[in-house]
Amino acid sequence: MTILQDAPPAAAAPAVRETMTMAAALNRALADALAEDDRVVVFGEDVGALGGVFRITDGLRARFGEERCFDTPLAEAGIVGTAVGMAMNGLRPVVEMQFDAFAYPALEQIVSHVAKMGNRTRGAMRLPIVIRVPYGGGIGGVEHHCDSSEAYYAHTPGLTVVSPATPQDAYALLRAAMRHPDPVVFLEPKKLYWAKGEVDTSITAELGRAVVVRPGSDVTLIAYGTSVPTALAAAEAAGAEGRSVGVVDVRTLAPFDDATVTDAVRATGRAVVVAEAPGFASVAAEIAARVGERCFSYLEAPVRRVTGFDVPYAPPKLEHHYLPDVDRILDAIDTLYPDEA
Amino acid sequence: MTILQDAPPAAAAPAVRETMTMAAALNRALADALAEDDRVVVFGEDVGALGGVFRITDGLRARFGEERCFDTPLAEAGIVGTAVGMAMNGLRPVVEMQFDAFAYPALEQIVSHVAKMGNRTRGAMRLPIVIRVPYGGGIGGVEHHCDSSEAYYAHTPGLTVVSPATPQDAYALLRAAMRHPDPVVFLEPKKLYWAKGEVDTSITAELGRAVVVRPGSDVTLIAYGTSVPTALAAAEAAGAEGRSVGVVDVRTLAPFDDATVTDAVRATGRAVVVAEAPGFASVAAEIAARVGERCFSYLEAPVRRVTGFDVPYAPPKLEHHYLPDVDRILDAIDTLYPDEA
Amino acid sequence: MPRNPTHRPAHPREHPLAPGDLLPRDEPVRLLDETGASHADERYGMPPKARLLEGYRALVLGRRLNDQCTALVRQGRLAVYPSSHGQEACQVAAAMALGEGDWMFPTYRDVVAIASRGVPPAEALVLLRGDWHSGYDPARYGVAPQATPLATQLLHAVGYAHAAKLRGESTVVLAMSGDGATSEGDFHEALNFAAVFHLPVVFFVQNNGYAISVPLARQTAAPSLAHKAIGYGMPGQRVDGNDLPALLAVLDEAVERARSGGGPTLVEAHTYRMQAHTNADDDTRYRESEEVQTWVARDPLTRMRALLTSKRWLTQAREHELVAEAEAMAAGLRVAMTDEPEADPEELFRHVYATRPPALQEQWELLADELSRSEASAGSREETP
Amino acid sequence: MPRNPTHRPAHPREHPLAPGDLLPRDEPVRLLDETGASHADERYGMPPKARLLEGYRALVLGRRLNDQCTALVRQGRLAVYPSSHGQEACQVAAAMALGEGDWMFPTYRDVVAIASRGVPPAEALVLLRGDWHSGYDPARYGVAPQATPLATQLLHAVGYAHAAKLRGESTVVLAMSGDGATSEGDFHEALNFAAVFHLPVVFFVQNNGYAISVPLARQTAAPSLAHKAIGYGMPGQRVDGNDLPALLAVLDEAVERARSGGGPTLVEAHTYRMQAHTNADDDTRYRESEEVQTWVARDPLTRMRALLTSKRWLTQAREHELVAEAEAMAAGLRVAMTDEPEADPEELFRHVYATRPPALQEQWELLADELSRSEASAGSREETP
Ligand SMILES: Cc1ncc(C[n+]2csc(CCOP(=O)(O)OP(=O)(O)O)c2C)c(N)n1
Ligand SMILES: Cc1ncc(C[n+]2csc(CCOP(=O)(O)OP(=O)(O)O)c2C)c(N)n1
Ligand SMILES: [Mg+2]
Ligand SMILES: [Mg+2]
Repeated sequence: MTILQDAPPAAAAPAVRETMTMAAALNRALADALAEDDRVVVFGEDVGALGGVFRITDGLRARFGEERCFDTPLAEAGIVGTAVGMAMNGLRPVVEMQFDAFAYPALEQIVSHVAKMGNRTRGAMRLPIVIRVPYGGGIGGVEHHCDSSEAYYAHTPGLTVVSPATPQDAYALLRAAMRHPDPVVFLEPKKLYWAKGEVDTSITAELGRAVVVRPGSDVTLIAYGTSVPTALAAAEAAGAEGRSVGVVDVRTLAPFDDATVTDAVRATGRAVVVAEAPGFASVAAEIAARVGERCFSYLEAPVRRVTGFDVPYAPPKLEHHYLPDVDRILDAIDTLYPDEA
Repeated sequence: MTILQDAPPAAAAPAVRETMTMAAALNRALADALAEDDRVVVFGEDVGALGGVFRITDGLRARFGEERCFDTPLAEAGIVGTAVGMAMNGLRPVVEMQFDAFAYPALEQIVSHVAKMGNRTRGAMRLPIVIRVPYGGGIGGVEHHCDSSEAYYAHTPGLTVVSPATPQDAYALLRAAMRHPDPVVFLEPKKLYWAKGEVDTSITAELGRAVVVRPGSDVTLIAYGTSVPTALAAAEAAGAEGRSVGVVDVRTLAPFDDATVTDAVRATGRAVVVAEAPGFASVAAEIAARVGERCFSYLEAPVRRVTGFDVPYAPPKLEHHYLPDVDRILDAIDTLYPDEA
Repeated sequence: MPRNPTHRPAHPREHPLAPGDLLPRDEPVRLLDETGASHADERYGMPPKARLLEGYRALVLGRRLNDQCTALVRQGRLAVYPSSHGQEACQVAAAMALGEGDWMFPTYRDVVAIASRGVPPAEALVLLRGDWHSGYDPARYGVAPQATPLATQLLHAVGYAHAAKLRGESTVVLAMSGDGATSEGDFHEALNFAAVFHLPVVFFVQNNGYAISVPLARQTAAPSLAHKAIGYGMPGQRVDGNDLPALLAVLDEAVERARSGGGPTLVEAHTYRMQAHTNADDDTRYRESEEVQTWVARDPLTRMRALLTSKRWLTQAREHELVAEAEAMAAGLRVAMTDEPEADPEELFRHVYATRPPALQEQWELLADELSRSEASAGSREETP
Repeated sequence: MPRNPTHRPAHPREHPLAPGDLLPRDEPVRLLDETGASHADERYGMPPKARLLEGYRALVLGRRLNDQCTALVRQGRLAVYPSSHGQEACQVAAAMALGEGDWMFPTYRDVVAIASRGVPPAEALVLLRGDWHSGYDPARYGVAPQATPLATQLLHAVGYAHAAKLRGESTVVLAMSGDGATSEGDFHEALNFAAVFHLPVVFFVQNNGYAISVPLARQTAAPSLAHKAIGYGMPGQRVDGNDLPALLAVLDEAVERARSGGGPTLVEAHTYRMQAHTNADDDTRYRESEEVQTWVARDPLTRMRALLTSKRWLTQAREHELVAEAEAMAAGLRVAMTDEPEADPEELFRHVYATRPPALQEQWELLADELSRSEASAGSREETP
């Protein structure tokens, strides 16, 4: 039986630099953390022999053993609730929720304990838990397999909510989440699992920082997760039409990085927030409200939102109508120039 | 055993008009609905002999019998989940969650079924369920007894989310909710339970409608629930300082009544949204975003929000620092006039 | 589906059974051995010939439906299919145990049970085809929409039964789940509510040994899942889930108990999922093919055929008739699945609320406008990268 | 609280007990009858004299603490108090059953258990006083923060034990709950995880007959709550919850089983809540005072005093000493509660995250500015209505 210690050993996993899918980047982040820090344990439904339904935990049980990576009974509140207790006893649990909608049974544990234990105990018991949630649509999944559930978490004080948009960020942000002293809800955009990109495992990322992934002087698109590549494609298309459109990848949804976003929007005076979740009382609403408040005198046009509709997620045959796409973003950009209509 | 029928009998409860607390108004609404429509059943924790910890169901079991008003085992997912099945079988369940934070175990049932069954079955099975949730703070309650949880519900498509601010609205909106063909999350501001007002039970209300509760030509305050009296007090105080401040009571948080709110803000060009919940990705954020988008060219100043801080709800001794109050609203109004600073 | 008449006994027996009556047997109830020879039981009698023949027909159709669906997935005509191949006896027994006004609350894996209850296969497959979230009118067939979030439907089943009891109807509700789902909190709450309110519910757990990749030993350390029943104060029983006569006998008894006011029962059927969890799953990652092979010998169809043939109740001619009927059903389904209904985007907005709110109407108009523009300028923007 | 040394047996017994060993007895275990006379038991022996005397002292202190807290609520010095008056034997036994490196996961009602484990009463009352959400350092005492959302803490307890097992520590975890909490899904999931992973947890249910106003018959139709254990594959036992020797004997056995690698146990103690749910509750609405009276005769203190006196282990002098000690504790608590610590508003922002994020710092600055302005212009705006 592995004896888990209080402090990580010094030996770091050797750095690599190669092209891989986001799924592979996440898998490597988990493996590297398991190798470097024996307080890390990975568990959930089907994460063991199967390696997870998305194979994000592939090979971890074989490599690190049943004590470090294991299947649990089928109960999400149980998974998160026991992670709380493990973290209280010095471990760093990383748990997988199989799909977005299947994390809802754990919501009480997340809102009433995961988010609050550090505050409740005045810092005496912080909970370094990572809750991985594959989220979002665009994969032809049936009902309950495509929810964009970030608003439930982002609205809850005490949680840090992260979503990567590239394999590099997937690796670096997941590593940062696993080193974080506080609980992180780590939202993995399912649609991007198989998208490839270069990953340098020596690059680190800081939670709480947005990045400008494309500069632009006319309009700022603000996006995260799956919407980042869509926003980039729209920016490219708008560029072809003669508009300089920048893109900010929010990366950490909460707590929010105002500085980066505000600077970008003040420079352009026009902004569109793009996200898949239903727009009502969403993270996109928050961004629009903050930008509206902080950039008021710089704005040439109202902050627009391109989000999912306020309806339950669409069945596979209709999801292309539901999801924000390039055209819808371009239409929104057009509305920022009413005089040109 | 009462045989519950498919259609309500014609006999309506006799109308009364008298001064009562919001708690009494809610109690009367439940009693009148139970009397008029034998498909209505009321259940939850301690709603029977005890009449609920806030006495909202006081006397109902004695008057309508154990079949119409009963205690359940202590399990919130169970309460909401069985309400789903009862509604599928023709009843109109009204369930009580004992406190805001104790509704979280039911969130999966609410999000994945209550909100979606009508849509899932293309209207073949709508669910006329009312989920009553005492919510909010200001009553000196310890942890988990004071959450303003409306954002979780309002963000969920398919739910109708209502909160009254007066005994009259409490009566009329709860009656409307119980007649509604779709599920309603009915949020009862605990702090206002013992506030009194005149109730005319013959007055009906429509879900989905905000009301201007105080006209004003300089600034529009937008509020709901407990924040409505606070906003009214602030408007009064601002009036004393020479500003004409109007107040809109949103009443139905989702789906949102844009017409009333937009008209009011366009007329004043200045708006402050007031709500107790943490502001991030909240209903207040949504209102600020919508108003910013719809009233852009009318706005003289950014839409401000006066909300709870993005921290877990305060312990009793600190809640007065947490809660939006008259001063904070007046400060926010002042920021709308930067030139006068 | 018409409501059941009001004929529940006015004063149901509310006395709890003695603890001894609540525990399951040490071994699952069996009426057929593995060769299909009948196996006498002290308590449960062999169902009558007509019922067995009806059951066999349903098995043949059910197996054909499973196999046809698996083929449809391969051809891309279904988005996903969680096959009940090997579990057809459970599926058929679930449908046969219920009367006309009764209700079934199925899961994603219970398409054969739904079809056996009379829902046209094409309607039963709407969810898995991706056209909509559910494809049949629940009230017409007494079948709730297939539930995906595990164990949640058990509470709906209990609530349905509670309403039936309050209304004085004699409806019995069959609440279906898998072995994995028994670990969820909703399973516990559902059994508890049913027992406390003494409701006409039969909980039917198809224990097929796995929850996706996770074997039963990771779901429970209990002697059996049926041993959970006593913790709620209801009887629990185990039954061979590949033995249709035993399933019918055990479920019939439980349904009769429920109908006569005797309260809920937990029935655990021991069966096996012969194929991967769904077509998207790779079961070689977590189980040996030898294990799967041992269950081939226990195939529910083979065992029933052996029984009926040995009793000379099933003739060669009848067998041919059934195969032909199954082929016709499969052919009909193939045709139905070829026909691609036009997906109407307005459907997204039509059923969210009984009355469409203005804010939602605005959103639909936005989309409608987009669609009409993209139709008008077909291809212009599509070409931008 | 130092970590337990690594002395758990390397190969814990992972074999499930036989079903017969998992069922509780028909009657709760008793070592004292209602008069306090000792009652022989075939399996559980009377704890030794020193342990009984230690227990009696804790009972006297616990009762005094309950009564002092009730008085403090009346004086407005506590926001709310859920008294365990009448349940002190359970409270004391919970603390005594645990060793130094062990952990207790208590609820809102378990202040006496927490204090018995060594947490200073004033620290244990921070939550109920309204100063903060919890007032002691959990790791220092091996006591988790008191849980309010029912049954949620049982999962934390199980997770704590799971980590202890993975770390090879010999820690035992006591997971406390009431009867009402057994209906929650989290109760089910906690017992199941503990049994599947064979963890060193003792689930200790104080069945006091009510969940606020709801009697046990509305929580379960089971023969007893301890009958739930077999459904998870762990032993269940019932014990007289007003009989301290029996509680110690049963809990000691369960703790020993857990510590030696024998896995979890469910212990149900039959007790009674002598006062209202909290001071805010009116118990005359849902129970008869005669019922309460029948439990006066079973008072856990009286019974222990009778036993110890009859054995001549408790002298008049020792009794006076204990009363004096209890009074001193109560007086100290009264003093501690008179002292009103200045509530610092910045505390709201200090502990939400390990590092305060800029957006939160902005919010604090807003509040700080408000406070400094309102101090400066003290009273100016306060006077507006
Ligand atoms: C609440 C919830 N968590 C997770 C899932 C994902 N999931 C779908 S099927 C399945 C396994 C279910 O196993 P079991 O209950 O034994 O049924 P079977 O598939 O074997 O019929 C899982 C984990 C889900 N549908 N719902
Ligand atoms: C999840 C949840 N639901 C509801 C409540 C409100 N509540 C507080 S105590 C209580 C009764 C608990 O009864 P029991 O478990 O028997 O414990 P006791 O109070 O009798 O010690 C209820 C319903 C809560 N705290 N948590
Ligand atoms: Mg299974
Ligand atoms: Mg109790």
